[in-house]
Amino acid sequence: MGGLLRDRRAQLLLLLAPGVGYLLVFFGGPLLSALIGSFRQDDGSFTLVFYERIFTRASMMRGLSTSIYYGVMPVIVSLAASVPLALLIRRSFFGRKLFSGLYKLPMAVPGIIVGLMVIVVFERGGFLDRLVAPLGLGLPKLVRDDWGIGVILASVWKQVPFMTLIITSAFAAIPEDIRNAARTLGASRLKTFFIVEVPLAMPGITAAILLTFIGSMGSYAIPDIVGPPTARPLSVLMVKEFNQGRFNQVYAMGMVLSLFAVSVLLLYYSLTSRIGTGQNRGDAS
Amino acid sequence: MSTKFLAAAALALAAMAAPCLAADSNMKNLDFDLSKVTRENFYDIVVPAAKAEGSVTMYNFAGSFADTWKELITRFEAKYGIKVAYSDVKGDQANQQLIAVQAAGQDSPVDAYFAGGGSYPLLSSKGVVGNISLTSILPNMANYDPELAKTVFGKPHGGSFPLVHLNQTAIGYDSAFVKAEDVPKSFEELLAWAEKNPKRLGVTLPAKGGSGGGFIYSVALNYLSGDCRKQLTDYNQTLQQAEDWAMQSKCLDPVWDYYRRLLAVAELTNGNADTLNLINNQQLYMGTVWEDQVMTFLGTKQLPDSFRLTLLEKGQVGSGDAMFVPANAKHVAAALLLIDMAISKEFQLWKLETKASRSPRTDVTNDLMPKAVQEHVLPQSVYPRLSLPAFWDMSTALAEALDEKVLNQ
Amino acid sequence: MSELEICNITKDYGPSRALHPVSIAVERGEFVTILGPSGCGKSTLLRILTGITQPSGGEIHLGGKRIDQAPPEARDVAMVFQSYALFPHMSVAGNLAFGLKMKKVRKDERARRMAHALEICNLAGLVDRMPRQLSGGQQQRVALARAIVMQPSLLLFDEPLSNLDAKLRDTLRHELTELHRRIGATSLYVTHDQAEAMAMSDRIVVMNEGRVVETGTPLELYRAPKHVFTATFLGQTNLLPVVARGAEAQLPWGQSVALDAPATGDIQVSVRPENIDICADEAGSGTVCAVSFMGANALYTVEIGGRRIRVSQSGVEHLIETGRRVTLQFPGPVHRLNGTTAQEAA
Amino acid sequence: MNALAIETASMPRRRVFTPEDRILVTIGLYGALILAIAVPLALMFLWSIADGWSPPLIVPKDYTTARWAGILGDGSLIRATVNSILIAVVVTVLTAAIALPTAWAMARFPFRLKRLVEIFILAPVIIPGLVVAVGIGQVFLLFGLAYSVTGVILVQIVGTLPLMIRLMTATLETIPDDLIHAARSLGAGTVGIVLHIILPLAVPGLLAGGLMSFIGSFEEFDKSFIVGAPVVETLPIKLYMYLDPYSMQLPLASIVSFILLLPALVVFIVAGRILRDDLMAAGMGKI
Repeated sequence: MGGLLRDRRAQLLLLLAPGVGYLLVFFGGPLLSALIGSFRQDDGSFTLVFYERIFTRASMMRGLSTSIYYGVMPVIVSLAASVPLALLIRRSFFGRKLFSGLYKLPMAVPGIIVGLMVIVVFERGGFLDRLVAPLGLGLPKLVRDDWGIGVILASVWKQVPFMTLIITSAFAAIPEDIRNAARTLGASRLKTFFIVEVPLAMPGITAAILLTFIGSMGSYAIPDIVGPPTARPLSVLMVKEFNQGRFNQVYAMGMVLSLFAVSVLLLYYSLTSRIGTGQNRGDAS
Repeated sequence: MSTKFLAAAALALAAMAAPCLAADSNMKNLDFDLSKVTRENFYDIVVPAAKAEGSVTMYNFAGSFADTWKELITRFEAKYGIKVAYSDVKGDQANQQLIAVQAAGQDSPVDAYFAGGGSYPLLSSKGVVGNISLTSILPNMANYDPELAKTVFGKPHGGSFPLVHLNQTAIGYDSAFVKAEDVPKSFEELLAWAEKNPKRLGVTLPAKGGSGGGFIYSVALNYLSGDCRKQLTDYNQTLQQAEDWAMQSKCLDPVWDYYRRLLAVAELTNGNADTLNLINNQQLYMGTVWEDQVMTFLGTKQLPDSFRLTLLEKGQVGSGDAMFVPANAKHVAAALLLIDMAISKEFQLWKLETKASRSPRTDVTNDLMPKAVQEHVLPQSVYPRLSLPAFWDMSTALAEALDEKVLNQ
Repeated sequence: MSELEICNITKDYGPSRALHPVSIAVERGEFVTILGPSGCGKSTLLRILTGITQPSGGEIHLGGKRIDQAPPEARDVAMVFQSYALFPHMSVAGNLAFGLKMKKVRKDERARRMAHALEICNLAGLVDRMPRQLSGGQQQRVALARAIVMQPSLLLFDEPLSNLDAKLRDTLRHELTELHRRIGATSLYVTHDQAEAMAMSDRIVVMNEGRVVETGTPLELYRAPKHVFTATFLGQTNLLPVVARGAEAQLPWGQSVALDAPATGDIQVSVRPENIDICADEAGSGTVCAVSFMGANALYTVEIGGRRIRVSQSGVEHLIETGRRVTLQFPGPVHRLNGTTAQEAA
Repeated sequence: MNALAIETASMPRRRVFTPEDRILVTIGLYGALILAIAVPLALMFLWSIADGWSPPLIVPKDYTTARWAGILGDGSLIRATVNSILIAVVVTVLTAAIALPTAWAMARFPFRLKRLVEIFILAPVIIPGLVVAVGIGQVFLLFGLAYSVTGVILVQIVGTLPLMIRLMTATLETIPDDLIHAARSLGAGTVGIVLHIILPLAVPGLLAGGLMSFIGSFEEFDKSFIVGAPVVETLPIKLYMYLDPYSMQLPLASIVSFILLLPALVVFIVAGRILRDDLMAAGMGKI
């Protein structure tokens, strides 16, 4: 026993076992059965028909591109909001502690409630419309609009705190000395920011971008409630298929969505060539 | 004395007959002889068995029905002393749950399930519906609509899937904005009105709400004739067959043309409630609606008092929701008793008055409603004259084809 | 038998060998320093002694008991870490009490030992502070107190002063020596700082590339190192190839000097800068290339015979300017080195 | 206390501001916060008590508490809430217990394929929950775990585990090796080290991960429903019916949203003092 525990390989496996083992059984297993299911007819024979439907039907193809659109747009808008917010939060201001607790609230709000909020505020003839109506103004359509602006707004609302949190920390992790060094070497505050701080914070920022992208792309409730009825993302179509009991179709669509997310991840890894070892952390001795 | 004896006999019989009963029906947990039950001896056999079971689990798929069933349960528990374990569920997910349970060969977690009428084809094809001819053995179903007693939206169900609530899709409008003489009477007039009042007509996306699904099937019924109509109303088709036909048939071209013209001037909405909210916000003046949901929204002041309903000539589809005993339920007798009470005249009348929930009983009619309520429901001039039975599988197929042929082109 | 006996300890990391057989003996109460450049294996040896790292071969005996297979917690060894490794979630008292609690020392005994350790480490007023509320020097003393409160058979120090600034390092060095004298614990001290090693140790073990180069008192190692490595690592020196003829030898530029040990043929000698005298002399064969005035002495770099020789002159009143011609004189015999190879001589 | 010190330590020098600057930043940030979060919440609250709210009314004219009373008066709601809390507590504790050893391995052992294991741990976040839920639902039926509290707990952990492992990994990475070595040489065995050194130092991560797990479990719907409903009733299972997107009634949905959001609101107002931002970021924002 003692010898076994001394063996670092055995230790490693023993330590990994609870978490990874749990996920293997309760996540990997079901996932595998879903993968197999996506290739099976009801009678058990092999088929590609569920994938074929995804790539031949107009609504599905549009769903795929809509999913990507709903993944990309919120990232861009969130980024534009989060970076300035992160820079502001670094400053000292009154009630900073309270603020840093409160601004994270949206992270814990379920998507369906976010959708409800958008309707309550932006629905045509709703609160904002009534507010500006006496001024003779009309709001653009933000719920069910063809460009999915309402969806993007809602996703951004949900994602900005997450992104801000990560970007704030990414900037905070840069030693003050490096910033000062850049300034003494003649870089202006703006140049220091773009040439020194942004590249150093980049790993954190890209991670935030990727996770936000995956999160928005897979979200179901928000596009279902505030998105246009015509262009529905794959996630919404998937729930529709589930409701009709076509599990195998659900599996196939889930696989396509996951595959897309995972390949974006892998692309990121190959670009940063960090896959494989992970020797960068942990002390060997 | 005789009741007690009968009950004992029934239990003894059940104990002996259980294995063979399980073989010829899909109710393996029977503790009484179901095959011996008739309308006449129903209470004699079922009441003692139900009391022996002691409790019954009920699902309700419709959020708006929670208080309705609470009333039923209060009455039921008071009368029989049998505890009801009641749950509100999401219909689609509960259906999938029961399908999964059935596929795994386990006991049903629910004994009486109030489910969407449109879910019968799915549930029955997966063997979830218990093979019990409720409509021929429940005493309170003696006055049941004979058509509905055998079929549900064209599908024969052998009495196992009786509707206990009927509802009707309709065209709703705010009479403050739509003058009485402008109220459309046909699909053509509706289109004309929409073209004259762009973006003031709300059409629920068929995939996202029954008022839209009912509407697309109504449009198809309106425009198709001859062989095409025969195909459209052939209830023997499976969902897959209906989809294939809807995807390919030239018959439906007028429907697609109608939708193309309609959607150019109408607002496509994300659900039944979405349409009603927009009407309340005075963004829309007219839309596709459910009659009973309108009642609910009026009751909570989410619609203006000036809201009115109508049906278009050639008819719009009506639907209904059923209460059935799922296969391999554990408390069958109590479930039968509960369903029997749900369809009783007193309860159906109460439900009609408070919820505008129409009854499948032939002896519960519109004129029993209070005058104040009648203003907000479909007038007698159109209902039930223009009510057509829904065919939800076809409606689903049309909705999918609409997706491919109109919405995503 | 010595208190601590390290016999032929080796450590391999895969194919590479971090420690060649290493043997060191430390007497009871002795303060021994292991000195070497970073990467010489001294820290690995220390970790093997604590039991954090397992040796690949060899034996360790402490107080007559073999301990190399025992887990760290079962060894009677305490260590002062380079990073101090104070438990950040425990107060000073908590840090001190930790080991005693682990070893299940009785409560009254615990209090007595802690009071003693706090007193000798000058920590009396800081018992309730958390580590982050302490200065670097205070943290260092807590780390020390935490180790000595265990009253271990062997006290290990892993470069404990390297994180402090120069002045504090000096003070603490003295305190440490003083402390050692008072508690008299057998101590093994690891450092790469030769001044520290010489100032504190009873004996120094010089290590390089996973091997013990040589062992001796600071004085022996400084004055008469056997190896080039020791000569160069401890203080400054001039290494010169000479041709020996018995008690005398000829320097590369022809000058003759006395040898401290007779030899013949090509050998290498080590001459400390302070053992060379420098005289301004227009006819001298050397030229001053650089001068730096250090206060107590002046350091010259002299070019002579194509070599650069370093010379230290103490008690100077005026400096010889660069460019001036000088002669060098060797008042005492120069030190002959062992193990000279042609390569090292070059 | 600990968090406080580290937070200030991580931002040693801030640029010097004039008081006017501070006031502007304060007003700007809190203004944005009010517009983005408080106003929608306030509007939802108005909807929940409005008795009719149609144009051109900017705020409702009549109010009613009948709907609140109706929903809160449902006795089974209390039972569902108690269920939810109990399940959330068990899920949180189990998640932490399962995550700790694995996080330790991820934080402190170098090994080949570590990146791969990291992706696998992240996978439940990437793969659409519905796919997993349907798959698990069917597997649980075979094991007899369906419709049991055990089943619901097991399935919820799949959702809470990834974040907990990542947060714990980030926390454990910050514990210096020397502390462990020091503890060992002071006589602490494995149990002593875990109890006296690792667990106390992992508290910030456990707090962050625990709070997120608690909220995650308390609000989880899809997986719990497929595995547990209606035998096991949690608060979301009870309430999501009112949030059916296609027939959602704004007043009822608003009430339900508030009930569901309450724990999250409390946590995040308290969280400013407990949660360590750098940890949260390290745990969540690293791929």
